[in-house]
Amino acid sequence: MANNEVQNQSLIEKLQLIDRRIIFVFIACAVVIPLLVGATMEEETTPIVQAFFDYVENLPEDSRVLLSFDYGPTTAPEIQPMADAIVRHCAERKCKLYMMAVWATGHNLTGETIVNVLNPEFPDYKYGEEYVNLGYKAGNQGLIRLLLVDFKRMYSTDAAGTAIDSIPMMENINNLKNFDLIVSFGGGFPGIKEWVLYAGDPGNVPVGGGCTAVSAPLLYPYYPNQLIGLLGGAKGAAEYENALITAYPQYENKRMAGMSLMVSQTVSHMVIIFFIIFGNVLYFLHRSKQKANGIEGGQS
Amino acid sequence: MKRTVPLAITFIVGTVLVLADFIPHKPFGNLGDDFSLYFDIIAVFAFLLGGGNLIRVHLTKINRKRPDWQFSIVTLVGFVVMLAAGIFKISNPEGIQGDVAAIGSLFNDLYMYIFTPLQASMFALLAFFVGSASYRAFRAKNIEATILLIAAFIILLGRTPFGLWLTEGLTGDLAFLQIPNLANWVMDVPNLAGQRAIMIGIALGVISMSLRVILGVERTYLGQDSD
Amino acid sequence: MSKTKMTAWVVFAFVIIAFAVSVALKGALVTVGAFLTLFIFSFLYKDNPYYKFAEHLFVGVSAAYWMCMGFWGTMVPNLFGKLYPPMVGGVLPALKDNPAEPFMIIPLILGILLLMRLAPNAGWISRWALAFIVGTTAGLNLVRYLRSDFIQQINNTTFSLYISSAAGFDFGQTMSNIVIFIGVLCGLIYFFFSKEHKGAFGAGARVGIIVLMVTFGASFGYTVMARISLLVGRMQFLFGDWLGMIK
Amino acid sequence: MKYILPGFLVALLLLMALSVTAIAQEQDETVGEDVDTLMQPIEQEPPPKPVITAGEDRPNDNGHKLTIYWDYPQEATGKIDYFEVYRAESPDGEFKLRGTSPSNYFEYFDIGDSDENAEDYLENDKDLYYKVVAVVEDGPSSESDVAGPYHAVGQWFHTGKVPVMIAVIIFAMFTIYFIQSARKGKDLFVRPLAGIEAVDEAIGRATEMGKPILYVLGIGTAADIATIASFTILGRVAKKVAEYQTDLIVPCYDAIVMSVAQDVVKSAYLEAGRPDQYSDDQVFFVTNAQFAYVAGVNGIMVRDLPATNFYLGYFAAESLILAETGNSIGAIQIAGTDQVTQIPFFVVACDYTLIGEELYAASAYLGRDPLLLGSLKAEDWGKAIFMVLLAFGVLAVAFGWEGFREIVRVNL
Repeated sequence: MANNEVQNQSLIEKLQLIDRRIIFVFIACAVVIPLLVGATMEEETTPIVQAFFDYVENLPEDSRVLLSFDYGPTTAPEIQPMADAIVRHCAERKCKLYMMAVWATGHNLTGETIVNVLNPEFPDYKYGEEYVNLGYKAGNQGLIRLLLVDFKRMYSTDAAGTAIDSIPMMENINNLKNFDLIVSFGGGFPGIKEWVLYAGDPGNVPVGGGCTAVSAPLLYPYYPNQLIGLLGGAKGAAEYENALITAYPQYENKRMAGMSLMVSQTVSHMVIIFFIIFGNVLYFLHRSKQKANGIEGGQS
Repeated sequence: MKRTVPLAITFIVGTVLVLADFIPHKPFGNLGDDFSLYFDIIAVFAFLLGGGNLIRVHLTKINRKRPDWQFSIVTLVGFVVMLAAGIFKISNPEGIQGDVAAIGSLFNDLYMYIFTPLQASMFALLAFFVGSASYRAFRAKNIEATILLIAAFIILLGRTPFGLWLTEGLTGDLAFLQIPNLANWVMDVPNLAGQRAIMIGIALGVISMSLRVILGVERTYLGQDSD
Repeated sequence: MSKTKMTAWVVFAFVIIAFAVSVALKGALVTVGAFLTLFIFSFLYKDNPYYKFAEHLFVGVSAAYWMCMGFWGTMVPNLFGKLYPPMVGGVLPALKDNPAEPFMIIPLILGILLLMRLAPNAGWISRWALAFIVGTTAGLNLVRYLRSDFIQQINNTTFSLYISSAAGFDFGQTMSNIVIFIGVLCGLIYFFFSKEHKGAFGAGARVGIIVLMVTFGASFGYTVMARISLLVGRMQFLFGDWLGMIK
Repeated sequence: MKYILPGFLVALLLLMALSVTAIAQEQDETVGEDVDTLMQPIEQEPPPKPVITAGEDRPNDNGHKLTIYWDYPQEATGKIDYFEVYRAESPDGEFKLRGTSPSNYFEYFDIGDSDENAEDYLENDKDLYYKVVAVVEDGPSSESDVAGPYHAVGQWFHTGKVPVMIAVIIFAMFTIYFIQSARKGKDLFVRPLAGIEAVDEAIGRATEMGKPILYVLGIGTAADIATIASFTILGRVAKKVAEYQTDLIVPCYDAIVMSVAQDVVKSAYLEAGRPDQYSDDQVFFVTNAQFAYVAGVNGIMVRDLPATNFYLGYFAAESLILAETGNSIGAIQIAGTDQVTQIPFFVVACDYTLIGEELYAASAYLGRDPLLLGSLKAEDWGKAIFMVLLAFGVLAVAFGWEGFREIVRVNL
């Protein structure tokens, strides 16, 4: 566009051609500022999350909980907060934690939860006695089906290569039916749906899940008959964290990832909504001005 | 010969696989899986073509001192180092018998500390682009664009506390007009209908395209008898 | 030296110093990740040498990554390991005693045919491999799509338009089902190629376009959230893991 | 004549099976008696015995799988922990544990491996005997009688796929019929598609501006139907480009796609009478990692500043990154994909979008090849059939005939 043309433009026209980098700056701020300020947003716990929380809350001591990390780095920002919150809660209830993954990428993320949450916050938790990391095994839903029949045939060692029979907490685990609760994180394939269809339903084991907001609608139909509860996206994580804080006030001052992610998301949505409104207002001002000038149908 | 044999291969392979889908008995039942495995293997041979082409493109660039030729050196160095690390399993804790991406190997380190941040950052650019695209495109220019705008707006608003706050007054029989409820309805009903119509159209397109390929009507992918 | 060139050198010096300081304070690994992230993000401002560097590095590393994964993940266990297991005994001892599968000669031959295109006068023979791939795809997809996307969708959309529950006639659900039914029909009318969009048919197509537009708008709006969380993840890395400003 | 020998063999097999069963039952009874007499008085009552009622081959597969059913008194399920299922190759052979089933679940699906060399191989048409044990973990368990022989059989026709079979036949007939009638010169109307009409204009614009044209085939492999459709469109675009003498850039994600694209472009230049203008440098491989590919293509866009971008083929999350970058350089953008999740991004950020099926139709449109246009007509008939079936189905359900849904169900 030639220079004199730009000069002849009215303010409205100039604003309409707003440099997209300005929008980028706004979005970056919408994400970063809440993170830096540490703002959190309380989410009232909805029944589908509360049901999950109550189930864990009522688990007796030494209950066996299987946690499957079925997601990758790209969805980790959304799902890791859920894993952290549920691991915290289970550890408060003194449950035994069995961690595994049916996604290859889940293995590293299991490590993150162990290093960031379990080890620093629950130093009494001993590896092999209260928690174990079994690692990833290939086979998708076929793996789940086999685990329902025979757990140790697929997992002959843990992730570090220790023989499974030398791990004390694995002693009474023969198949998935020995668990009191199965939790799958991740709504992709394989994920919560496969855990419900191939373990929860045939084995009659309670299954709970946490998934991205995008895949949550596909899983809602399984609640409450086949899923004890479901956390969907940052909102689900924030709701669970809220329930956790209500029940365990010692977490009140702890930074909760889900609640802060929720702020970033909400503010970004507001920014985008603002720009959509702004753009349309300018567009209509521009059009009515053109009409006044007798130019019809001009669009920039 | 140059053209007939490939067309015959396509026809035979395609027809056999269609029939095999209805025959569970050996060896037909597994034919689809077997052929897919063959395809995976052929694809690895193709990596050689790709790698060779990559080296050729960037060497030419360096040789002819094309613009930005210096950066082609970066590509080649990255390629060669990563390739060597992977093929020879350099510093793999379990030696040559270990998993190629075993934790602690140079290959995995390069993956974790170079590949992953680059990939995640490229992916994260999307957050900015959804913003700029919606600013530009969601304008009430005509009926179609207005509907697009309204649908997107309802969904976006339904995701914020703002949506509920604006329409909290609507209770009782009008509760379905609360924006979060409306957003769910839009997702579950008209959105579903549209997706389904597109899916069926695509299915028919794929079916027709596959038939054209098997029957040899669609043959551009085989090129001409030029050489 | 021109002014722009000066600025470029100043920026370059600044980046190098910042990099060195960061390596000293935070360690090399997190620094590399952080700088590569910033280089990619700098593309949002405009194209620049730092983005070019990250881009070219990414291309080289990723191409080699998939070659290695293909070699060790597919070629060795699935081709050599099946064709002649003792050959891979040195790297995959578990496979050594498996019986050979002579049929695996087929992909080997096709793979070699594919590579023939590098030969000056036998390039045409690589089309045989291609014909095999395309034929396989066509055969598999033909039945698969008919089954899961065509017949199954008839099943999914065949529901009652009139819904009554324990409380009597369910107006909301009935409306929703009618909207889905009409939406699917009109959406399909829009996709008719060989009939002019005129009259009643044209009206149907118009409704179809509207349904499609709602779908596109809704899907777009819905995805925004997931994209934002990706960015949050990156920012947490930059400001938390690297700069230590979070917490 | 030819049935005599197999018939004889089957009869013989049947006879053998019957006699073996008879002997087995006899033996079993005697063994059972022995056990009963030997049984010592115990502190805890054993649970009731399960009774195996059937062992059926699973239909519509290649064999190697059996389902075992048994009866068990409902009221006793609370007393036991689970069932164990054992299998042997003869009634008095070695019984091996196959797996377990929950206490309220009276069937077991025995999945053997179909690979002869696998440890878990379950041979077809072989006599297999089963027994089920009701297990009480801290007490005596009770064992069913041995049942069998049961056989796993491979089938030659998948009965659950009959609707699919019929549909395949109908479609093939339609397609062949319309291609034939097109071949006879029958004129076929096709409605205009904005995205297609814009192709010529977009190429012309690039020529006027003296800028190149970028053609992105997406991140599919040569085995994706969308990529195959895109090849055909690439052929037409390349021919026009060659005629107009504009530059064409085709960065590729997959090496096989690259080699096909090279062939296609080369042929198109030849057809346009300008084979000398083609060089392999135009169609090149970038990398086969999704986001690295996008990074590379973005770089090409901002440095070579194409006037027209085509994005046709299979796309995933990168669609919006490409389309927004293309928009920022002011290029005309024509996109098309069969990925339902990505269509909205193209619709929002590109000038023209071919929605799903339109991408496949585009190859027929651009070439105006009567054979290809004929197949479009067949697609429309497919849609019409779908709509009729849908209307019929809704009516059927309204009048309470649920059977219709069963007809259009695929049982896998």
